[in-house]
Amino acid sequence: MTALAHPIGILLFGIGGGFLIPLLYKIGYGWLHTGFFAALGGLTLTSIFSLIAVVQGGGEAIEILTAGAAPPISINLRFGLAEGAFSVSVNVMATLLAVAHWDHLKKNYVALLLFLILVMGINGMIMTRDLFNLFVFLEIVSIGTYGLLGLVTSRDGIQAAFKYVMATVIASTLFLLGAVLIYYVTGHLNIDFVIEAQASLIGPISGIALVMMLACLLIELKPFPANGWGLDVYETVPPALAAFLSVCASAGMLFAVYKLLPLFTDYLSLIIASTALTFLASNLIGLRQDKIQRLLGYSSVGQMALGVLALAVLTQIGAQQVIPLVVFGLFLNHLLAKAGLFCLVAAIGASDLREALGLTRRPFVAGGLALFVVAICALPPFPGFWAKWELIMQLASAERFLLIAILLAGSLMETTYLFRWFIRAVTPNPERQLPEPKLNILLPVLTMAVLLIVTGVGMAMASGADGLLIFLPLGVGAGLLVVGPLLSSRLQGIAMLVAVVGASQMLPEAYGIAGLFSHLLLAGGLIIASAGLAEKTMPPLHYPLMAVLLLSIQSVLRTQLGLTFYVAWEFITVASFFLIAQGRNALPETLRFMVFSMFAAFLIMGGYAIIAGQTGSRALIALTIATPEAMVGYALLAAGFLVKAAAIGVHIWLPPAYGEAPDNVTAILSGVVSKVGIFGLLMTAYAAAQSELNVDFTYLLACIGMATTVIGALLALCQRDLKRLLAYSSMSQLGYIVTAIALMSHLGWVTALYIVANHMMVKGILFLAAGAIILRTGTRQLDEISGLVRRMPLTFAVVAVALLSMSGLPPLMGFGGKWLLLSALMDKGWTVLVAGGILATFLGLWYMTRLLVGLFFGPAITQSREAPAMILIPQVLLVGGILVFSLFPKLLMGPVSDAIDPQFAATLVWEGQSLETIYGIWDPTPVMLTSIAAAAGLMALWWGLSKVMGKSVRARAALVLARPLPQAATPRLAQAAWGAFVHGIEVLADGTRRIYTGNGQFYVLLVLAYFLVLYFMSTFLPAS
Amino acid sequence: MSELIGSLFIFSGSVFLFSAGLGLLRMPDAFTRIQTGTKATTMGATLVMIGLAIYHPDWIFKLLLIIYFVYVSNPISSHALARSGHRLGTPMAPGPDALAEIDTRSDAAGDKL
Amino acid sequence: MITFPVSTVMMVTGFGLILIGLAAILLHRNILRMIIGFSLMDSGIAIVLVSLGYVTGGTAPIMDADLAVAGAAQRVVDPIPSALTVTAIVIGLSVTAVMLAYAIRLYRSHGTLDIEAFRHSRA
Amino acid sequence: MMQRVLSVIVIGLLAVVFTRIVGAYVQLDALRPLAASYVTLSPESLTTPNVITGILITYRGLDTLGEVAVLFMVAASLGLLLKPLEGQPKPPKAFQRSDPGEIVHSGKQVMFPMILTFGAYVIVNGHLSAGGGFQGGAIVAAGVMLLLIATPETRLNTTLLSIVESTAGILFVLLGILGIVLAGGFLDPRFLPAGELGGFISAGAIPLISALLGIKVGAELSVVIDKFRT
Repeated sequence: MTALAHPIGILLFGIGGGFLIPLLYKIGYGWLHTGFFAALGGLTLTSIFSLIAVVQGGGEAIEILTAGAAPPISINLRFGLAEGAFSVSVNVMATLLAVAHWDHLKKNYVALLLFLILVMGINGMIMTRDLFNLFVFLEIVSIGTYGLLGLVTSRDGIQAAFKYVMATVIASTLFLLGAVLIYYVTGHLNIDFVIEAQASLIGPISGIALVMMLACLLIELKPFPANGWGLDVYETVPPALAAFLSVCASAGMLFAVYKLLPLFTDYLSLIIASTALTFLASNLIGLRQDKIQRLLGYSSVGQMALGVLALAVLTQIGAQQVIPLVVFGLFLNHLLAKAGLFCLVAAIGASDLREALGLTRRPFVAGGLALFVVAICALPPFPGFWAKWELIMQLASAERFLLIAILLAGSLMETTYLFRWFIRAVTPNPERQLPEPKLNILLPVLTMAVLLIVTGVGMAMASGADGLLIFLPLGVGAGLLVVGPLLSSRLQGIAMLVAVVGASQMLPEAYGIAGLFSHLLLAGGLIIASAGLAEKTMPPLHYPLMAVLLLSIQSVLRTQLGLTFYVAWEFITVASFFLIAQGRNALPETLRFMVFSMFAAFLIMGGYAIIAGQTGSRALIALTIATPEAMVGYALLAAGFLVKAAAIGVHIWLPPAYGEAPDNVTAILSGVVSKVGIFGLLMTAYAAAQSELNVDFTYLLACIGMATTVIGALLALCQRDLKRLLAYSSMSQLGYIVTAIALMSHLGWVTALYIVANHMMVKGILFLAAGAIILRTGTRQLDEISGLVRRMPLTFAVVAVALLSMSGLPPLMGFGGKWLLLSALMDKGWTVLVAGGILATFLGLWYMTRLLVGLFFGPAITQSREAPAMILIPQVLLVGGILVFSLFPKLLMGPVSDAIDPQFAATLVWEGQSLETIYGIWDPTPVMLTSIAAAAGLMALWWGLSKVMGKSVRARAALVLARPLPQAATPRLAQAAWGAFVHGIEVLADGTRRIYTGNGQFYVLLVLAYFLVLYFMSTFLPAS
Repeated sequence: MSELIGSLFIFSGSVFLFSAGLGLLRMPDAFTRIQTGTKATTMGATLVMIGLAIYHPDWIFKLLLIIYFVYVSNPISSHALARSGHRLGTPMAPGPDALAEIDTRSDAAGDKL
Repeated sequence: MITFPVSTVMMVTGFGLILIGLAAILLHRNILRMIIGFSLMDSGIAIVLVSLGYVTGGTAPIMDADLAVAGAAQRVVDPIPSALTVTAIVIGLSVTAVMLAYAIRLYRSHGTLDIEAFRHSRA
Repeated sequence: MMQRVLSVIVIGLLAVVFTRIVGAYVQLDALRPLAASYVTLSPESLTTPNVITGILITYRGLDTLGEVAVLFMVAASLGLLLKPLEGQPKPPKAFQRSDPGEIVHSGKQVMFPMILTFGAYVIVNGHLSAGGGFQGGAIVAAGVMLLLIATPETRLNTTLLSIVESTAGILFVLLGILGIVLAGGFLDPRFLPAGELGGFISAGAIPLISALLGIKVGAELSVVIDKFRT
């Protein structure tokens, strides 16, 4: 074991094994295959044991001298923590990929020896401390790659391989020249001695030499635009080989950059510029790529560029202490997830992104795909997330805002194309035959997935997350997923409810506004989610995801840390995505939801990072101590939450998502999840009010909110589809809340919270009722449903109460909310908005009447019966809630009023149950009683009239009311604007990718030009 | 004195070598190029060796060996090149083809094989 | 007066060869000619390498009757670039061999050696 | 056309870069300390008069090992690369072997033994004078090439050659490991008697390694040449 722990063994196993392979081949296949895996395993184990030895030795590097002489006389190798981490990652991954790639590798013994020596070469690149030796190992890697590319026999593959050879030969020639020129200048080839002699690295020769070496390493990492040759190879080789090149071979190059970085301190800006361009451009082009492997190639190129970018920029801003977390995190994430994706491509034999695969028939593969896609998009809990989070935070404190923007824009594009692929892959297609996945591919994939999760949790601990509690939602979800198959669907539902209640007790208690939200949303969420019990069989993922969703919401509301807030926020996004995706026709609509959600998340992350960077604290409370310079941060936060609240202009994700999600999921989304965005907005406003900011965008915010309300109501009037109507109604109601928050006054915020509670219950009821109606009638077109009042009287009753409350008519909760809002607006003197509010109320009344009358009155043209009890019970509970809060508004208003910081002059005075403002007194009891009487009178009148006038007239009246507004009433400006934007992006991407002409000679030209551009740009850089 | 003579030899050798390079550029087809590449370089190399021998009389044995090598390898290699070039039907500059007759015979023989 | 040390002449030759090689790579469409270009480039690099190690008046770093160990350090050229050159040449040769093999492979599968014909995968 | 113009510009700019190098280059007047220490260390510590061989085989032995690996990979991968593709027709007739003729044949009779002898000489004298395993190996392979041209019907025993090259490689690695066990570290050749400077049997394991390299390189290059015949 101690002998194994000497890292020289890595080289010996590799090269000795390589030399042995031909002999073993002569003996027999059994020997050959055993020998190959013995050597590869020995190499991997040696690196693992060596790393353990290093760790046990307190992190001190093992120095390996050769030839019995000390450096600089002889070449030495070093195996420290960094080397060990990379070496182990590469070797483990190489072993996994060798298994996954076995079908190809075993065809020819030559491939086995090439693979072994290639892996050894990568380790050599990682360990060596000599420039020229680095070149030799670089060549070993290159030539091994050339040989392995010989396994490809397709015409395209041979072409691509030749281009690859040409480009990399030019690159390594540059390195050779550079290394020897460095020797000429310094008299040393040993990296440590060259770094020591850095002071003598002045003058044109050293400048050229350094840029030559830098250009070589960057070119090997495939920078835009000099990377067509690499992409062609990714596209045409077997997926597992592509994975090997993308992750293992690139790892050696990445580490070489890391190793030589002290030499490149003058060129950090160049590195940053080039890698940022690469990251942005490759993800941009990825948007227009339909070939899966090439797409993954673009993603790989982008990820490696991101790694180098992080390395360079963290060095430049002097944040070297986080380099291990960020760079190694990004690298690990890319290593495991990208290799996993390539292996899955091999398992399903897909090549065209647009092809629907019906992957849900292979749940394991689909699950793996989901996991890896989520990981590459740098979503928690995977290593990439923690790395990217820390990177953004560091960039923000160094005020590198442009880089943050580039990073987030690139990530958003990457999310877009990867999720698009995922969505296409799980789209049902019974005609597509799916191959039975092979065990030798699935096992490595499983290992990668497990490693990804394990390392993700490890990185979370390293990056300052507040304990494992951050993973509580996922843990509960995973637990439910595991026990799920043992239980019936309804038992699963009950288990979920119990688990959520239990687990939420483990989270820290929240106080103030957050506490109110927390209780409200937990109760509401549980009630609405319990409607799922009505269904005998739920999709297997439903309850686990629901648990993740509900618990993540609690996590968001109860945490004090920005990191935890954001992590839970992302959990909500991902869980919502998968929940929506289970709707029957939801898949095509989910992409928009995901992209807008991620867009919102990135705005929030950027805004938070700016404020955190400015205040130097990462607790959420730091938001309240920011100074006016952090204004942009607040604006970004507000913008992010507005996107989630579906404000006008960025609302276009909401209707399709709400419309196509499974019915009870829509109820949760509209009733509960949308409130989390509102909570964020409220907290932002609250923090901004407390900090010394001159908040001058409140009127704008209020206008946005009111516009959302009015236009949402108008759009609702245009709908023929029941759920879409309710979706637009949600949007409209959220607009009220935004307006209320924008008031930035005590009264406004009390109002906001009041409407939040009202809307949660109302929309919960309405979407559940809609679900029940759709279930019973089998249609969701308003034209096709009428006269349900007799078939579904209970549903009618609860819907009537909900609509009444939402409409803002007395006596129910909604009236209180609207009354307060209009009062507060008047208070501010925003009369235009008051007018808007009245208009919106009118429009709201119109569509709600239409809904009620259209659905429940008129001739019964569809057969149906009363909704299942399990859907009705939650609705009744919610109605109870509405009634209680209507009769005793103080139950809610009191705590709300107290929770909001008393820094605002209190304009609300309570006397018994009645509420006094400067405008007057709202005493609910008499109002309620009169209203109920009036309503009962109207009902009786309607009933009587219908008895008298007969069915035909009633039907006509119902039809008139139920007719939707023509589409022309609301031109689809937002749709058109976003469409034009996307089109513009696509045109840009298409233009950019025209650089990939496929001509190998042109690629060589680009490689040379890349060096020249780097060099001539470097001559303009100030020397340190 | 011996240095001057030696230098003269080397110089004239390099003139031959230069003419060989010129011939490669100027000659019309592959065969004539092979021809200049052989004859002129052989001569050039010989002269250079002689010049060196005058400079360093003690190297004579080694230089003789080298000249021998050149004399054997140069003609053989150019012969082999020209022969296979002819067989592959490498285009020839316009003019009489002395091998045309032999060629048909060897082709026939080749077919038999 | 401008002097041209022998190593400068060599270096210019070497860089000249590299440029000629690159010109062949970039301007010829026939991949065999491009490979010749790569080969020329390798030769140029080897010459540049050796010239960088030249020391004024130096001789080969091999001890024999004419070069005693004592004081040899003052009379020899730098041995390191020469050693590196050996390695570089071998690697260059290896790369040329691989490229030629690919050329044969391309010819077999496409029946042409024109680089323009090998543009199947793009964008 | 655009591409050609760009190519010319790129070459021109590279010429500018190279000119800058040449312009800044100053011929060295004395060895730098590291190089000077090799010049003294090689004869004294390794008893190897040929400093370059000393560096190649010992101090930069890791490079040499890598280089051997590169050649080994190339020789092996040519088999993979030159294997006829599935469904491809046989190469056209013009490429089939033909008799090289009387002249070449006789030339081979004279030259082949001489070349091999010379190759062997260069290999085993690597530690004493200009030469060494790589150079000698290449000469041997040149002889083999002549043989193959002169008598195309010759079939090289590639199985034997591949066993030879593998064995030589493994022995090289084993000698390196012996260096760890018996001397100062990996690839340290000083576990065999040093002998006298300039003696044929001297310089520790260097001649042995050199010979192994020669055999290996000769075998590998022969295989490479043979592969290209197919």
